[in-house]
Amino acid sequence: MDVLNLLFVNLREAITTWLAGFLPMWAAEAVVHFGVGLILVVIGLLAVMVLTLGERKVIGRAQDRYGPNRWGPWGILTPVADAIKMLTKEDIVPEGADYWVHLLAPMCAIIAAVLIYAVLPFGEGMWGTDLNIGILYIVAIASLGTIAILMAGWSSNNKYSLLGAFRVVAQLISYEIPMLLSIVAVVLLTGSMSMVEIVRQQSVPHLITMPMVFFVYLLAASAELYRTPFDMIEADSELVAGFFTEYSGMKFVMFFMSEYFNLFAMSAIITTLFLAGWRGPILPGYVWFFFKCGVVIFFYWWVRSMMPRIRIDHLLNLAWKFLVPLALVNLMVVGLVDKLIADGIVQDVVLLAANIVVAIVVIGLLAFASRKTRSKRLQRITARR
Amino acid sequence: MFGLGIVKGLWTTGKHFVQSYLGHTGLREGIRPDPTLGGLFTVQYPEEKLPMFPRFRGALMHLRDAETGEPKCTACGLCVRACPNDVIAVDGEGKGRDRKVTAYHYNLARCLFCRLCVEACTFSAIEMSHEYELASYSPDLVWGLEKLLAIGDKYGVHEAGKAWE
Amino acid sequence: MTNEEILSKLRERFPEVVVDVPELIDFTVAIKPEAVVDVARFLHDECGLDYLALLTAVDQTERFEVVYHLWSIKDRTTEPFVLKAYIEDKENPTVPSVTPLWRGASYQEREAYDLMGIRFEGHPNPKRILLWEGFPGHPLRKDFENRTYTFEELKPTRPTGPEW
Amino acid sequence: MLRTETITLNLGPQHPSTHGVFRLRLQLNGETVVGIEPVMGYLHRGIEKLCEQGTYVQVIPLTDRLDYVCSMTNNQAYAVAVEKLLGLEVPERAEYIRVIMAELTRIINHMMAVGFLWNELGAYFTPAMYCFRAREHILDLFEMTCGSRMMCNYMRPGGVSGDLPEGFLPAAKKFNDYFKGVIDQLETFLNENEVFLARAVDVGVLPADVAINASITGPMLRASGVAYDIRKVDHYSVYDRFDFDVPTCSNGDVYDRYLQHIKEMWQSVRIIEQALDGIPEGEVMNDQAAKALRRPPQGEAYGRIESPKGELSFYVVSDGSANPYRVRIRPPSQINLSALKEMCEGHKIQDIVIILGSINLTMADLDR
Repeated sequence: MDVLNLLFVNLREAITTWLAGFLPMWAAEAVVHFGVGLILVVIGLLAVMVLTLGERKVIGRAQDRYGPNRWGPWGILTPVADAIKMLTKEDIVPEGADYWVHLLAPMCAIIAAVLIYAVLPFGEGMWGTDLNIGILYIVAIASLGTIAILMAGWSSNNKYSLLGAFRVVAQLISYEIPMLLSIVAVVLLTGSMSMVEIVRQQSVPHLITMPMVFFVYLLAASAELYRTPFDMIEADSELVAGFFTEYSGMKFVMFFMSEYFNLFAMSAIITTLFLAGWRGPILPGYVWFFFKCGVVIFFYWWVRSMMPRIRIDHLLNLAWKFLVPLALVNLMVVGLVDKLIADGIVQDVVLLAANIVVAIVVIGLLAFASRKTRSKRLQRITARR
Repeated sequence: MFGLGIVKGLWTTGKHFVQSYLGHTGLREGIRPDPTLGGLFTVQYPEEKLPMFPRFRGALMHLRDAETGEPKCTACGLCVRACPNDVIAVDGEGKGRDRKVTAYHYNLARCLFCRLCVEACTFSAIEMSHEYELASYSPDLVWGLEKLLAIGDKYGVHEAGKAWE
Repeated sequence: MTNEEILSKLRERFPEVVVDVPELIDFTVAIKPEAVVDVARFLHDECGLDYLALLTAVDQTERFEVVYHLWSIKDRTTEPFVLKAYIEDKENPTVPSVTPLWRGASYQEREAYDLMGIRFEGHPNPKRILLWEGFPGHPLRKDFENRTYTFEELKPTRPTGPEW
Repeated sequence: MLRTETITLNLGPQHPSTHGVFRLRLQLNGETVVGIEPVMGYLHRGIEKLCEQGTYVQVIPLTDRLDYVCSMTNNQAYAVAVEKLLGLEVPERAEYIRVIMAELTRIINHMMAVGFLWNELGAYFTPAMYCFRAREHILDLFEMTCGSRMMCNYMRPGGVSGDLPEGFLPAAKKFNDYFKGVIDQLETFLNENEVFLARAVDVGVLPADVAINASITGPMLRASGVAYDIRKVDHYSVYDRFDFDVPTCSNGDVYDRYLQHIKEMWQSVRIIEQALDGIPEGEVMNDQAAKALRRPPQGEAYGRIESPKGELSFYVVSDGSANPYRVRIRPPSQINLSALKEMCEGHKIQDIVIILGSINLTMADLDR
C-alpha cells in the first residue's frame, strides 16, 4: 500500500538522486523543484479542462440535455477545441482603453491563481512546498486576483466592466472577512498555519466537528469564486459579462482559466481544511484528495444548475449582517472549547454539540427576525391555486 | 423558508440529472419523442431526424398528372396573386384548357411558407413538400420548374391537400 | 351607463363639440379636435371610461381622424365607446395630447406622430418612437412615396426633446 | 449626504436580457436607477403599412410575425376583427379549435415568461429548459395541425384553414395530463426559492390604479389585483361555455406576476380539458367567407381578444376594396411598458432586468 501511496514521492527522490550523479546537489534540487512547479501548473491546466467540460456536462444533464458531445468520444476533446478557438481569435483592445493595464490584468489574474498551487498538499509528501504559513500565504495571494479584476474593469473603458469591477471590490472584500474568520477557527484548533499540519491534525474531519464553520466557509468561498448564487461579477443577464466584457482571445482565456484554477484550488483548500485532505482508508492519499475535491466541485455545479443570482445589496447584507457575526460566534465557540477541553474524542463531540447549538440559535433568531414577512409570504405561496 | 426552497430546487435538478442517465424520450420508429417519459429529450440533429407530420409546410413542389405525367400547372396565376410576398412568377402558353406552364420561378429566399398559394390553386398542381434543409452556399435561390417537379417526383404525390382533409 | 346615455350627456355638456355620429359597427362619436382633452376628461371622470385601449390615426384622404377606443374596466363594458377627432387641416394636423390623463396613451401618441405625422400638443416627450429622427415623411400617410430611398436621405439626425 | 454624479448606461440594443433588440437608457446613481427611458424601433418592419398592400387573407401570415411566441392568438385576433367587419359567423367546431389553440398558445407564452424570468434572475437556463421541453410538445401539436411550429397561419376569417388531423385529440389529451405534472414540478422547483423570494417580492410594484391608467392589460393587470379578463368580459368565441376562473394576485410585484402566470396556466389546462371533451363535429370554415372577403362592406371594426400578453386587438378600416384601408394593431407588449418608469425608478440594475422579464415582452410585437 505504501508503495502506491508514496509512488510520486519516491519517484521524486529517485530523480533527485539520479540527477545528483552528474550535477551538483543544488543544481539537481533546482531542476527537480522546477519540474514540480511545472507539474503543478499542468495539474491546474488539466483541472481547467476537466472542470469546463464537467460543468457543462453536469448542468446539461440537469437540464435534460446531453451537454457537449460532438468532439471526441463523450465530447472529451471539447476543451481542446475551445482552446484552439479561443487562441485563434482576434485580440481586441477597445478604443480609449488603458493599454498596459488592460494587458497586465489577465496576467495578474492567472499568476495569482497559479501561485496558490504551490502549497496545496495533494497527498502524503506531495506538495510544492510546505510553508509554515501556508494558509496565510493562500489568503494573501488570493487577494491579488481582486486587483487584477479591478484593473480589468477600470482599463476597459466600458461601463459594464466598471460596474462589474465595483461589485467585485465590494463582494470580494466583504467575503474575505467571514472566510478568514473561519480559517482562523480551524487554525486555532490545529495550532498551525501549515496546510500539511492541518491535514495531519485532522483525525476526524472538521466538517463533522465544526459544521457551522464549514457552512460559513462554503458560502464565503462560493462568493470568493463568484459561483452562483454570488456570480455578481459576470452577471450575464444584466452586465453582459462583467469585468471581461471587453476581453477577447488569449486575454479572455486567461481570465477564464484563472477562474477555474481558483475553483479547483478552493475545492482543494476546502478539502484540506474541512475534509481531512488526503486522509482516507484503503485507497492512496492522492486518490482520496481528488475524490473529495470532485465532490465539492460537483456540489458547486449542482447549485449552479438551479440557483438564481442574489442581489448586490442582499449579498453585502448577507456578508456583514449574517456571516461575519456568525463566523465570530463560531470562532468564540471553537476558542472556548479548545481552551477548556483537552484534545481528543471528547473535544470533538463537545465541538459538534456546540456547533449544533449555534445552528439552532441562528435558525431561531432568523425565524424571530423574519416572522412577519415570512407569514405573509407563506400565505401567498399556499394560496397559489 | 430557511433553505427549504433551495433544497427543493436542488432535489428537482438532481432528479433530472439522475433521470437523464436512466430514461430517454428519443426517437423511435416514425414517432416524435413521447412527452410523458422522463430523461433526455435532445434530438441529435444531423444523425437523428424527426419524422415530419403529413401537413408539414416545407418548400414548394409541383405535381404531375398521374396518367399523362405532365405538370398539372396551367399557369393561371392564382398562386401569384395569392402570394403575400411576391415569391412566385409564372409564364405559360396556350389558351383555355390547353394552357401549359412554360416557366415557373419560385423565389425561396422570399418564401414565408404560408401555403396560401396551395390553397388558392384550383388545379391541385402545387403542394408544400417536406423539404426543410434549404440552406445553400449559392446565393441563387430562385428555383425553376424542373427542380420543383423533381421534388414532386421525389414525394410521388399527385393530389394536393390529402393531409388536410 | 350605455353609450347612448354617454352621448346625450356629452351633447348636454358640450353642445358645440359633436360634429358627427357615423353609422358604424361600434358606437362612434366624432368631435372637434380642440375639445379632445375636455371631452376625454369628462368621459374619464364622469362616465367611468377609465381604460384607453387604443389610440390611433387614420388618413381618410380628405381629413385625418384620431381614434380613441374607450372601455370601462370598472363597469366591464362589452362595447367600445369610440371617440373620433376629425382634423380637417391636412397640412398641419394637431390635436391636444391625452397623455396627462391616460399615461397609456404616451407611446401610442408618439407612434401616431411618427407614422402619421399628427402633432400631439402637450405630450411630455414628443419624439419619434419606431423610426429614427430624420426619417423623411410619415409612412402610414396615403401620400407617402413608396420608393427606394438612398442612404443619404435616411440619415439620422440628433434627437431633440427632454433627456428623460 | 454626498452628492455624486450619475452615469448613463445603455442597456441594449444588444444585450443578453432584453429579449431582442431593445434599448433602455438608464441613469444610474451607483447601482440605483434614477432615470429610465425605453428606446424601441430596432425591429420595426412596417407591418401596418404592409397590411394595407395585401388582401385580407394575405395579412394573416404577417400577423404570425407580430408576436412569434403566440402566433395562433395573433391570427385569432385578426380573424375576430375581420369577422366583425364582415358579419361572419364561425362554425362551432372552428370556435372550439380556436379555443384549444389559443389556450395552448397561452401555455407556451407563460412557459416562456416563467423560464426567461428565471434566466434573468441568473438561473443559468435550467427552468427555461424545463419550460422549453413542455413547449416543444405543444409546438409538435401545432405542427401536426397546421404544418408549422411557430408561424402557424392557421386561423382565417370565418373559421380555420383545416380540420384537426387524425390523432390530434388523443395527443392533446395526453399532453394535457402530462402538463399538470410539469406545472406541479415547476411550482415545487421555483415557488419557494429563498433567493427568488428575496429578489422578487416587493420589487417593481405596479398599483392597480396606475395599471388601469397606463392601459396595462393581461397577466400584469391581473397580478395587480384587477380581475379583468376579456374572455370573461366579452364572451368572444365560446369561452362562456367553459368553467374557469380569473385568478388574481394582490401586490403587483415581480413575484405576483410570476405567480399569475403559473395560476393562469392551471386555468388554461382546465379550459383545454373541457374543450377537448366537448368539441363537436361539423364544418370548420364558413362557406360565405371567401366571397365576403372579396367584397367587404365599407366601415371599420375593432376586434379584441385576451392574448397571453394582454389585450391584442386589430382595428380594421375598410373602404370597400379587397385590401384593408388601414390596419392598426394594439400591441400588448408595447403598451404594457407604459408604466415602466413607475415600476423601475429607485431600484437596482439587477431589478430592472427582472422587472423587464416579468413584463414579458416580445420585441417583434413591440416594434411591429
